[in-house]
Amino acid sequence: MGAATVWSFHISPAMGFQQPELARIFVWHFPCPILATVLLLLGGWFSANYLKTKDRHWDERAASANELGFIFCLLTMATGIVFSEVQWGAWWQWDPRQTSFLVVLFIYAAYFAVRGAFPDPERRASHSAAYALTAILPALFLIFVFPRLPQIVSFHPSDSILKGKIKGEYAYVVLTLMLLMGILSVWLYRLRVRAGLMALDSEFNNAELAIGSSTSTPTGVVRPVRISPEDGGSA
Amino acid sequence: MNSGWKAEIAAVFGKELRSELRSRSGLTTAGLFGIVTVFTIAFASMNTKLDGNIAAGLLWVAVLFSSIVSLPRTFVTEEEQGTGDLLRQWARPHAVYWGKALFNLAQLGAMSLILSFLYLGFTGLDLKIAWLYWLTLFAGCAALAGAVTLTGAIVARAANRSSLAGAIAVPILLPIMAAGVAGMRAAFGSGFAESGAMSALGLVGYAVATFAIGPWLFAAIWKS
Amino acid sequence: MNSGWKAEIAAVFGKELRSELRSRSGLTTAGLFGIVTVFTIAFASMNTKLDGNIAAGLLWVAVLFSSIVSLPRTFVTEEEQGTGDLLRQWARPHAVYWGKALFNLAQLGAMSLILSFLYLGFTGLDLKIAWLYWLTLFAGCAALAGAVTLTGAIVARAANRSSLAGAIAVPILLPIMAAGVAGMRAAFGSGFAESGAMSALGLVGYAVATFAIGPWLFAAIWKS
Amino acid sequence: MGRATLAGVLEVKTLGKRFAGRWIFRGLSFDLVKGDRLAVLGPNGSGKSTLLKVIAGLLPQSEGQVKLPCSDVRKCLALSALEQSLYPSLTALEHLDLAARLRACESRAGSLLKMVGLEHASDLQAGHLSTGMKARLKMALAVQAQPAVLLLDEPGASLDEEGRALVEAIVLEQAARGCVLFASNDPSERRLANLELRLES
Amino acid sequence: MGRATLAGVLEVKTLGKRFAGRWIFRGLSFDLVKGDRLAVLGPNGSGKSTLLKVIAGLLPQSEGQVKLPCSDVRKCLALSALEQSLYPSLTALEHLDLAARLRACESRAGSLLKMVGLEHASDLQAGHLSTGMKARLKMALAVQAQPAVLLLDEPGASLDEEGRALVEAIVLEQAARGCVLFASNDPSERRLANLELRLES
Ligand code: HEM
Ligand SMILES: Nc1ncnc2c1ncn2[C@@H]1O[C@H](COP(=O)(O)OP(=O)(O)OP(=O)(O)O)[C@@H](O)[C@H]1O
Ligand SMILES: Nc1ncnc2c1ncn2[C@@H]1O[C@H](COP(=O)(O)OP(=O)(O)OP(=O)(O)O)[C@@H](O)[C@H]1O
Ligand SMILES: [Mg+2]
Ligand SMILES: [Mg+2]
Repeated sequence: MGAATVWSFHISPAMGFQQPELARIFVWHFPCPILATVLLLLGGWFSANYLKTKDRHWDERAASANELGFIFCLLTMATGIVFSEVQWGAWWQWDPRQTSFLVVLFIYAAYFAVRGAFPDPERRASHSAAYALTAILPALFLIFVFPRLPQIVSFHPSDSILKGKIKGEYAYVVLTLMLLMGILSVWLYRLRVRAGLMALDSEFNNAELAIGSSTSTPTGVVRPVRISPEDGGSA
Repeated sequence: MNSGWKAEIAAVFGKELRSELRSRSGLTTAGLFGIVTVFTIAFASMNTKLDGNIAAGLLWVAVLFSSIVSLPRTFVTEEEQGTGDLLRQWARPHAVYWGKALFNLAQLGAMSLILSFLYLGFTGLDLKIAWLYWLTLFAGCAALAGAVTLTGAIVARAANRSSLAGAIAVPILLPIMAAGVAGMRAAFGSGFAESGAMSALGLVGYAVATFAIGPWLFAAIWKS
Repeated sequence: MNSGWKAEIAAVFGKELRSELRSRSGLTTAGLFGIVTVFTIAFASMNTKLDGNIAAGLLWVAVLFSSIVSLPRTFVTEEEQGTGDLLRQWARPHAVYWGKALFNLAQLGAMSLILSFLYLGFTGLDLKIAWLYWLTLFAGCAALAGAVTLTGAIVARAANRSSLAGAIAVPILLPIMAAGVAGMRAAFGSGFAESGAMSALGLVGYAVATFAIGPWLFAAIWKS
Repeated sequence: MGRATLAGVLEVKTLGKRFAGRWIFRGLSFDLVKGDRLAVLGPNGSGKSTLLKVIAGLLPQSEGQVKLPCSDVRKCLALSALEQSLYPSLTALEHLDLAARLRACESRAGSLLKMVGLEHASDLQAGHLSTGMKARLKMALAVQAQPAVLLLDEPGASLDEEGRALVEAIVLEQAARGCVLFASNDPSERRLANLELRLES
Repeated sequence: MGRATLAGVLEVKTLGKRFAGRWIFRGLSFDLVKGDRLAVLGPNGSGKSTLLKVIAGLLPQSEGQVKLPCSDVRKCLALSALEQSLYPSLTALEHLDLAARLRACESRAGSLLKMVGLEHASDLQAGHLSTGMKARLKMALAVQAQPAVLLLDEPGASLDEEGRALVEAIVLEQAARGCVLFASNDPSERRLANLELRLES
């Protein structure tokens, strides 16, 4: 990571930007939204799995993925804001890109609001899963489609990838950094999931302890009482 | 089978309609909000000429908000009355979702019609492309109804329903509104017609998607 | 005696607060709601410059929205949960009205503070007359809270006549909006300052009146 | 009594329900055959209603399974509970029609209302019915679909003499059709049962 | 028995209630003194709950008057009804505190919860209480203010043996303080009364 950072400061200034030497932030700015998107999609996938198999491990995974995705959204926003100060000379002006991405932040903030609203774990899981799946379509629309709509006038570049404007050493830096951040996020994700699952299982164990060792003794048994005539008839 | 579904959906729809007509709290609140909103906007823009852009935005704010005000009640009421378990016993989730979503659509459609007439009347805007206006409006309402029914179901059992409803519904619905605004702008003659048509189509697509996927998601939360 | 009233009002207020914040995310959700609301407004007026008039109108629509959203929770919920009779047995109507109205006011006040800061920040409008802005805003919130609480009671109790409730509520709410918009316009520098100040004072008067008369009207509805 | 020879109507296997880490009941296993009338007994808060709700599929169980004779719950199971509320603005008749349409069974509204003694109240909104009248309506709704498994939560409570006689009639009629479980706090209702399940709190 | 010599606690004069043009009851006049325990009987739908609600001032009467010993209803009258629901998201403790603050009486929450046997459930939200536990909480709320007039609508319903014993205790305790009216469908509760009022439907 550090090495890549150093490298990113030695590379040739990015072409096509007003203040090339400052535009290096781009190598940080670009991977974030991509990773965020991937994580959010993963979150959706895990949520779907939860709804299929009511297994709360999937819920933990979904929560973790969405949390991490949310963090990367924040990073995107942060770098983006810095970037726009550098390039457009203002921290914030209502550029559709900024606006739409802000909504994405809201959408995923709301995901955690939903989780917080349900104390009962099963209910929390199913409700937040349903919400996450509802959210994906709008989120993707806001991240990728909306800023590119013809009637939207945005200063935000949208074709530097498609038209391959990023090339040479610069591209390598972007790619390696993306790779590194990818690895980092995988690592964080696995940590988070392990922690979550541990908490989950320990909760189950406590539940076992709650009724002492009697894991199998039934709390009640059906026993017949005196048989009345009409029952004899039916039997 | 198919006719079976129809009958069940119709039954849910009818039930909603009947109870709403007997205690009109939902409609009242929404209508109340809509009217006062339109009036406010009209008053605010009294001696200033509205251009298409703002006008479209204002109209959609009104539609979006009044949908959020009234629609979540469909499920919140069930839970607060304690009648949710009746429906859970009697009906299949898909029928519940469709019935309620369609009712919401009807309610929202009616309301946005009233809003439109008041609005166009007050502000004296002229529609350049009428069909685009109505297409956008109704596609938008359908998308809203589908999505809000779902959000209503999600918040129904939360302790802080009212604010949660706003918090999760608005961002989910903003894309709808964005597309709606784009369409309306075109209809009001500012912005490109074809892009407006595009976003109207987008709305139709979104509506279809919600009504197709909605029931499945709904089923998952309804029975838990 | 006086302290008695205070305690009772505080009790009702606390009860509302507790049931709203019962869930872990209560406050944050409320905040999110406010943010999202104002954002919608800003979004609607996407990359078009707002003038003071429209801005005032939009802001008030937002405030109205957040007040109406909490409207059902005040009394409709009581009746639908079937807890109304508890309050009727335990509390004196005035305490109920004041408790609920103050809670709505607190919620609305907090909300409109968030709204204002974001809104002014986002739209980059500059306040010509700051004090007028804040005076209008809070007087307006107070008036709205008082009026909405009353409306909520009517909507909830007058079950089948609740369209009538709407008919009553509209004229109650319209003056507030009108005065509010006028005040804000002036604060934003369009329109005459003194007329703005006038309407701000009007709002203050209206608010006082609502909180003074409200309990009596309320008592009449509540006990029947 | 040759129970084994009869086809099982309801099978419950190691059923358990946990609320907030606390087991309400656990490891319940029984299976009922045609004609069985199981009384679920136990002090307040012992989990009777919870058990019935779990069997009815209104609450997810924490472990174990419930096996019903048919796949479609709407058709082969019905629950009538004291706590259950009705749609305040719908009339008794409308309730029966709605349920019938949703469950796709024929609504014998007239005869049912007559049976539970509400023929005069058929057009009263449920919000205007008395406690006992609501209880009767709920019973009518429960037996409407002629389910194989009938669940009654405190059927006798809030009913007068005539009403309790009605409960007895319904329980016996149901026993001829399938099986019935009823939760009860009223010792006098134990006589309706041929099986008992006592839950401890 | 020298009733006349005793101070009247509750006076009801030619009380009548009409719903939609139909008289539920009419011309009821009675007058209760300290120690009286009036059982309101009658079939389902005969107007027992309505009568209690009218006396409690929750429903306006169509004619006649109800005279209470003191002016402030909150202090000298309390109703606990089977149909009454509680705030689902408030705990038992919070209910008692809220009621105490509103009625300006001291909240003996601890002892009351102990008396009705909910000491362990004091922090459970009411929405998570069982029917019988709710009934117990409602009784605790009713006696909290030590009212002169106590109204109980079907107190025994949904309560177990222990609960019914509790009801008896409360009725007798109340008789020492003032008078109590209870509506009941359970014949075994008649023994708690020294007076009976039978409503016909
Ligand atoms: C708060 C402000 C900003 C936000 C929220 C933001 C967000 C995003 C997002 C979500 C993407 C990936 C999705 C896509 O490609 O459409 C992206 C890509 C990109 N951003 Fe930004 N950005 C911001 C500001 C800027 C600024 C000021 C610049 C430079 C002028 C910039 C340059 C780029 C470039 C070159 C890409 C590569 C993607 C492509 O060109 O296709 N961004 N940004
Ligand atoms: N949603 C919930 N969350 C937590 N605990 C719950 C919930 N619902 C019920 N309980 C607890 O489960 C226990 C059993 O409740 P249930 O209603 O089944 O009792 P019951 O046997 O029906 O009692 P009763 O005879 O009073 O009806 C109670 O102690 C209650 O506190
Ligand atoms: N709001 C209302 N509008 C019209 N009729 C009503 C209303 N409330 C009650 N009734 C009627 O009044 C009658 C008495 O109701 P009430 O609840 O007092 O009966 P009850 O004696 O308590 O019966 P139960 O033993 O079942 O509790 C019923 O026939 C009911 O239909
Ligand atoms: Mg129970
Ligand atoms: Mg009654």
